[in-house]
Amino acid sequence: MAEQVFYWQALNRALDAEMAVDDSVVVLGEDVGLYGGSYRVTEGLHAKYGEWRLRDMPISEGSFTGLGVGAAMVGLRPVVEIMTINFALLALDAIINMAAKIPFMSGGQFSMPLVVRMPGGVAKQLAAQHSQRLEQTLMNVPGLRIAVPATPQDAYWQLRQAINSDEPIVLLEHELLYFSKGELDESRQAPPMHRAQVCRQGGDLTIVTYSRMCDLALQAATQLAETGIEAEVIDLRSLRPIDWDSCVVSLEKTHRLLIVEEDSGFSGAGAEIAAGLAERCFLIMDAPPRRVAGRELPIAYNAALEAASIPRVTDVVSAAQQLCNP
Amino acid sequence: MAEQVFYWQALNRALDAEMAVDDSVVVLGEDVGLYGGSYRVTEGLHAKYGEWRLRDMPISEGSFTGLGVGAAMVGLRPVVEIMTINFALLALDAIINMAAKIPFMSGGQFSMPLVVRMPGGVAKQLAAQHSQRLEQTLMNVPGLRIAVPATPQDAYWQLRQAINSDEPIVLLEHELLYFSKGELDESRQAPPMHRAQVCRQGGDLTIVTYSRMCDLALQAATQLAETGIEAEVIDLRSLRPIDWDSCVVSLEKTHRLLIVEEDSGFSGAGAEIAAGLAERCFLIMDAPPRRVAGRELPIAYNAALEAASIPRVTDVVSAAQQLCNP
Amino acid sequence: MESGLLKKMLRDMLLARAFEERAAQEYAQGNIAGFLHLYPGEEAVGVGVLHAAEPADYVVSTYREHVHALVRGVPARMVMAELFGRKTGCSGGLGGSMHLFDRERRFMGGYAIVGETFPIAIGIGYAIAMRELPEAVICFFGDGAVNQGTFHESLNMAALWKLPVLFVCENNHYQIGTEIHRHSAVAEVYKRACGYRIPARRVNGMDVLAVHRATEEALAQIRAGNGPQFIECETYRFRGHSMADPGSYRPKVELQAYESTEDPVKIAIAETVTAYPTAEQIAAVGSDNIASLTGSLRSGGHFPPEHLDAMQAEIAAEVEAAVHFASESPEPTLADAQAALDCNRQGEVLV
Amino acid sequence: MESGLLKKMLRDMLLARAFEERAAQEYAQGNIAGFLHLYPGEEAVGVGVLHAAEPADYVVSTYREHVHALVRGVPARMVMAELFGRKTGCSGGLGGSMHLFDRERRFMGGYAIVGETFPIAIGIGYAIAMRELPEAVICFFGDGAVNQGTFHESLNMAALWKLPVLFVCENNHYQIGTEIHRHSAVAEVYKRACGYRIPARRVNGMDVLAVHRATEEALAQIRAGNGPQFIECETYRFRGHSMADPGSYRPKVELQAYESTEDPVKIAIAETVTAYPTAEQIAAVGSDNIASLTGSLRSGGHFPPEHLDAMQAEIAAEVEAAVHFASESPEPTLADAQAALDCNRQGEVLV
Ligand SMILES: Cc1ncc(C[n+]2csc(CCOP(=O)(O)OP(=O)(O)O)c2C)c(N)n1
Ligand SMILES: Cc1ncc(C[n+]2csc(CCOP(=O)(O)OP(=O)(O)O)c2C)c(N)n1
Ligand SMILES: [Mg+2]
Ligand SMILES: [Mg+2]
Repeated sequence: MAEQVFYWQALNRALDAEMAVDDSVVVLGEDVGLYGGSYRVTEGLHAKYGEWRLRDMPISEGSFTGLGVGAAMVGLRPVVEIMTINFALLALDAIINMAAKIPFMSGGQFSMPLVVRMPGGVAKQLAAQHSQRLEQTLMNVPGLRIAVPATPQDAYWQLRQAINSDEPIVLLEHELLYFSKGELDESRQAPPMHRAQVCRQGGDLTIVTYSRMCDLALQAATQLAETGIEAEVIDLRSLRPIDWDSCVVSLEKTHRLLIVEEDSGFSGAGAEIAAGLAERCFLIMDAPPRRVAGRELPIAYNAALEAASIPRVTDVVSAAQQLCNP
Repeated sequence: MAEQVFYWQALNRALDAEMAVDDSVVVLGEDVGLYGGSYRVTEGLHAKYGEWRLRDMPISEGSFTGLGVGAAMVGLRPVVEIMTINFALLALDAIINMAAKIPFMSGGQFSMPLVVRMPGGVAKQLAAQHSQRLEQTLMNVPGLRIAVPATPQDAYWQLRQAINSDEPIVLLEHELLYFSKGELDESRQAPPMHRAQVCRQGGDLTIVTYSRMCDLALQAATQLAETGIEAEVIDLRSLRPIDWDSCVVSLEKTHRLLIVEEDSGFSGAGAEIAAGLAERCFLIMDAPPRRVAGRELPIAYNAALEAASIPRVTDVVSAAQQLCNP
Repeated sequence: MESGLLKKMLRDMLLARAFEERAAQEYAQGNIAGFLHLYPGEEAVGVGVLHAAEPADYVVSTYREHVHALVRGVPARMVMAELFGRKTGCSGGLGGSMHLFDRERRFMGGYAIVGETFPIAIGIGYAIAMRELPEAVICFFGDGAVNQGTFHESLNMAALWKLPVLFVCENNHYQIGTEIHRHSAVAEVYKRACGYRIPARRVNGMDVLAVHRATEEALAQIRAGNGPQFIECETYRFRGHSMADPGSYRPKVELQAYESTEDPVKIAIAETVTAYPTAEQIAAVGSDNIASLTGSLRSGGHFPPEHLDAMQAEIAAEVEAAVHFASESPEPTLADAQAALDCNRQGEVLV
Repeated sequence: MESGLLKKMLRDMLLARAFEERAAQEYAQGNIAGFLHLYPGEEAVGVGVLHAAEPADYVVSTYREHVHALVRGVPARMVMAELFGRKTGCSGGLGGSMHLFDRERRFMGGYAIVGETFPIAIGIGYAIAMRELPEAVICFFGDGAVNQGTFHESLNMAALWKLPVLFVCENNHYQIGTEIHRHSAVAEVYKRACGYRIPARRVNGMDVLAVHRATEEALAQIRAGNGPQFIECETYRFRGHSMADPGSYRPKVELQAYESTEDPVKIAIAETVTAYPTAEQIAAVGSDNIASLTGSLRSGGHFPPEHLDAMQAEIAAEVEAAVHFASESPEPTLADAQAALDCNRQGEVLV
């Protein structure tokens, strides 16, 4: 049943599957209709479902995300695509002050079956304004859930789960993953949406990571194995909630924690991961938790500087070595 | 020289002092002019400096903050007041994508002498949309500096320092502090803007905190002293950069870390404080770092729920006791 | 105008005034806290608009929304209980004054970040239009809200896709302390709609009949499939912006002028209670307009002044009962708060 | 129109076209990366507007700004070096194609989040107005940007305080793949200005003379203290939205029609080069209009076709030299990047 597909195709199929069975699912975003989506995620769907179900939006992120909120209050299941996360700063009021708070502040009267998809991360020389990362901003919002699929299979599962959930959920997709390939088995039963996944087993240290950095961590683990260090790699798959238990189980085995994140380290997602695990596992840890993260710099256009601003495989390898042989 | 003044008065004097000596200092915000500011911070200044220096803004947070950015690029020194931080979600593009990035992405051609003041925090039953906290969002932005004055003296010093700096700086002021009184000595020499301050000495544990929670921590420390526990209380005064050294010096003495923050704990400012100190002090810590923070709930209007959603003195006391006598 | 409707509107205006004045007292006594924005002076707008709407229409409002909720039919005791932060309030005591919600009555919430009502309203309108239902959305906002980016973005989309939204500006001329000429380049708010080709008009927001008529006409256009409409109601708030605001920035004469000559409640009473035009009134308007002047007055012929007294007594009792109900009601618990946040969890297993 | 100016504008249009086409080639060869938005088809706008501006005026632009920078006088080699990400680029290689800056020439940046140019421009305008200087700000933006909230907020403030800002809409009818009738309720962009009482007009953005004239008039109004002005230039981009976009959503005939009949560079050449109207041309326009038709043609009498060839050769060499300069230039180091971020630290002690 499994076939090799691109990440964007997996998202496309998930949308198609949900739109086919439920006509309250609508997709809202810039160029999602006629054009088929900047990253091809909505390709072919406009022809199939028409303009009310796939609506091309003006450049009005604040209001069209809010439009999704209003529509969700009366039973539509909108999937809002913010063309890239860089424009999400304009939509945060709709996400944080509306979507995440309305169920609560209405005393539980309104559910919020809203999905907001955002391509993000550092891609290829898109420079400072187009390399925004917002994990920690969204993580700090009670009432929101955040998925960070790293593979086509997860992209497929998690988008379908998000559409089916009545809670507001943000999907952070990585721009460099859209054209990566992986297995997709549409018939396989999905694990719970926010459960972490051990991608590689190992007994010497635990690397906790997510999204595109998983691949980096796995590469680093391969190199580390050659030097005799066996890394266990955990793909969190979700940033709110975080599946602490899976991490704790691993740390009980390895006693060493390395976090890899693309975002600037200071107050990034890794801060919560490190703090949360330091609280839970302090007594079983043999070394301080360690983060390999982006530099405290805006992302430069220049390719070499861009590459030097986010973790590279060698950074992960050498951090792991220092952690294991201090 | 020291007198007792309200926090808002200290800010008012700081503005007045800077506006008097430099006519490129302008204040922009809703009702900052004729009305004198929602929290009286600009009282009397409109009459003294006129409407170009104190401009009442329409409800257009995104653009008037951006206006401040543009004005700063040509040599004005704008102090933008976002009436409350709750509206800052509408201004984040201006702060993060413009103010913090322009100096960098112009290759260092433009300085950014911009100050953005935001009253925030949980005040008195203002409900979910008016109890926003954004520390961690701003902390994650390279190129920004963040001050969190807890006293009139610091409010005075740090606002003056911020106005004099050519970097973009956010001042997070707490709504419940405006009408608290404290000493102000205008002639005293200010410490560096981002240096932490030990507010109380103690050898048993270190409480790291900031803004209004300082007062809470000091109250807890007094109660703890009665039970034989001596807490050292550190007011960070700044969230970006964080004065790690002052914290490390304290932890070398106490070996125990308790962080008190008003924000929801998950991925709040405390996450970075805990992670940063766990990395730096792991080997000298006798217990896991611990956070006392807000609940993972939007803030309810109901007074009892509101109070239960953020740290209370008793929460700090009992967390400290557990930390010291596990 | 049929007289039954006129009486209902008068009753709602009286209730509105009495409820808000009582809320102010309860605030002063510490039973209500937070920001409390009251409506006295603006009653003709909410009452006129909402009496022209159907129960199937949706209402989206701001932090100054108690009266919108009351007129929509949310019982006064549930609104008061919400202001008291009690579990029996229409938002379970979690929302408070600025966040009244009533799903059943399609009262889609009070929003406290200025400008949020626009996208919420067009989102509901989008769902209605997509499903081709005969419903409409009424979107309230102030003159200050018109300068928020969402106003522009949302009106464009509403017009582009012909969404069934009635935009109602409650122009009380102030954005807290900033008078409209100091916050808007164009002080005639309805003219802002020209940038989107949305039909717009300005009405006297102190006159409940005028507001009602304009709303009826606009809703008819919307239901005919002609897309959004815009009504600017010129009105005035008699109190400060909120209970925290003395309102001292406004010239005293301005306030007095409105209170003495334009109080919408006084105007509504005059329109309803049995009365024949005086000789001077007839002389003043000239023969052509007599019919229109006396029409609504005469239609109230079955409503003598003593009935008005009875109505006011009934309202006073209702407000009293609402306060009693609120103060006797239990407070929400932490479990209630958690349940509200998780209202849409539906047993989903997350991890 | 004096002929020297006409020649300068023609030269800039030719440079613009040659520079952009070369950038496309360098992109294809991997010397330029990221998003690259090119300007062919729209040259008459940037050239016409900026030649009417004074050196003391400020320019604020978008991600499609190479030509604005070039016309403003930023040397082609510094722009090309920036596209190559080199230290010698006008933003030190840190900004790239979408973020050209040149403080000295008052080129205040290219911004890549649609709608950011508006607040930046009014901020500069605020400073100018406060200081009562005779300067103006030119704010470029596309037709898609007009639906962003900042457009509305900023135009209101510009009008309210009479800020010296010239808003120039480069209406190429597309927001990436979305045609203007599908993104804007009002497709005549200049009409949007009516909501703010800002004088606005539409000009043919393929005609550099028309653009230049309109800009001169608008800037004169601004310098007379009459507040902001708005010009919509109708134009067309010949290429896709960026190098990543094939532009296949546009009807082929539309593209061909513009390229064959309206190419602004061809139009400008025709206007400049020595030529006398043919008999057919005279017959076609009728006697009344002959003067206007031939006026600008004759004014170019000192510019025979062989001079055009020389000019083009010169430009080709300039672009070639720019590419050479760029590829020979060093890359910025991490220390350079840190220094740029800290450019405003001034030795301040933080902790
Ligand atoms: C985005 C935002 N900015 C500022 C505020 C603070 N604020 C609350 S009400 C108000 C004035 C609103 O004026 P208007 O829209 O005219 O409504 P009115 O209160 O007069 O009914 C302001 C500035 C807010 N709530 N939201
Ligand atoms: C806020 C924001 N939303 C979306 C984008 C993605 N985007 C880049 S250019 C563009 C189209 C802009 O169209 P227009 O303003 O007409 O300018 P043009 O590219 O046609 O010159 C879009 C949607 C962006 N950069 N910023
Ligand atoms: Mg108002
Ligand atoms: Mg365009």
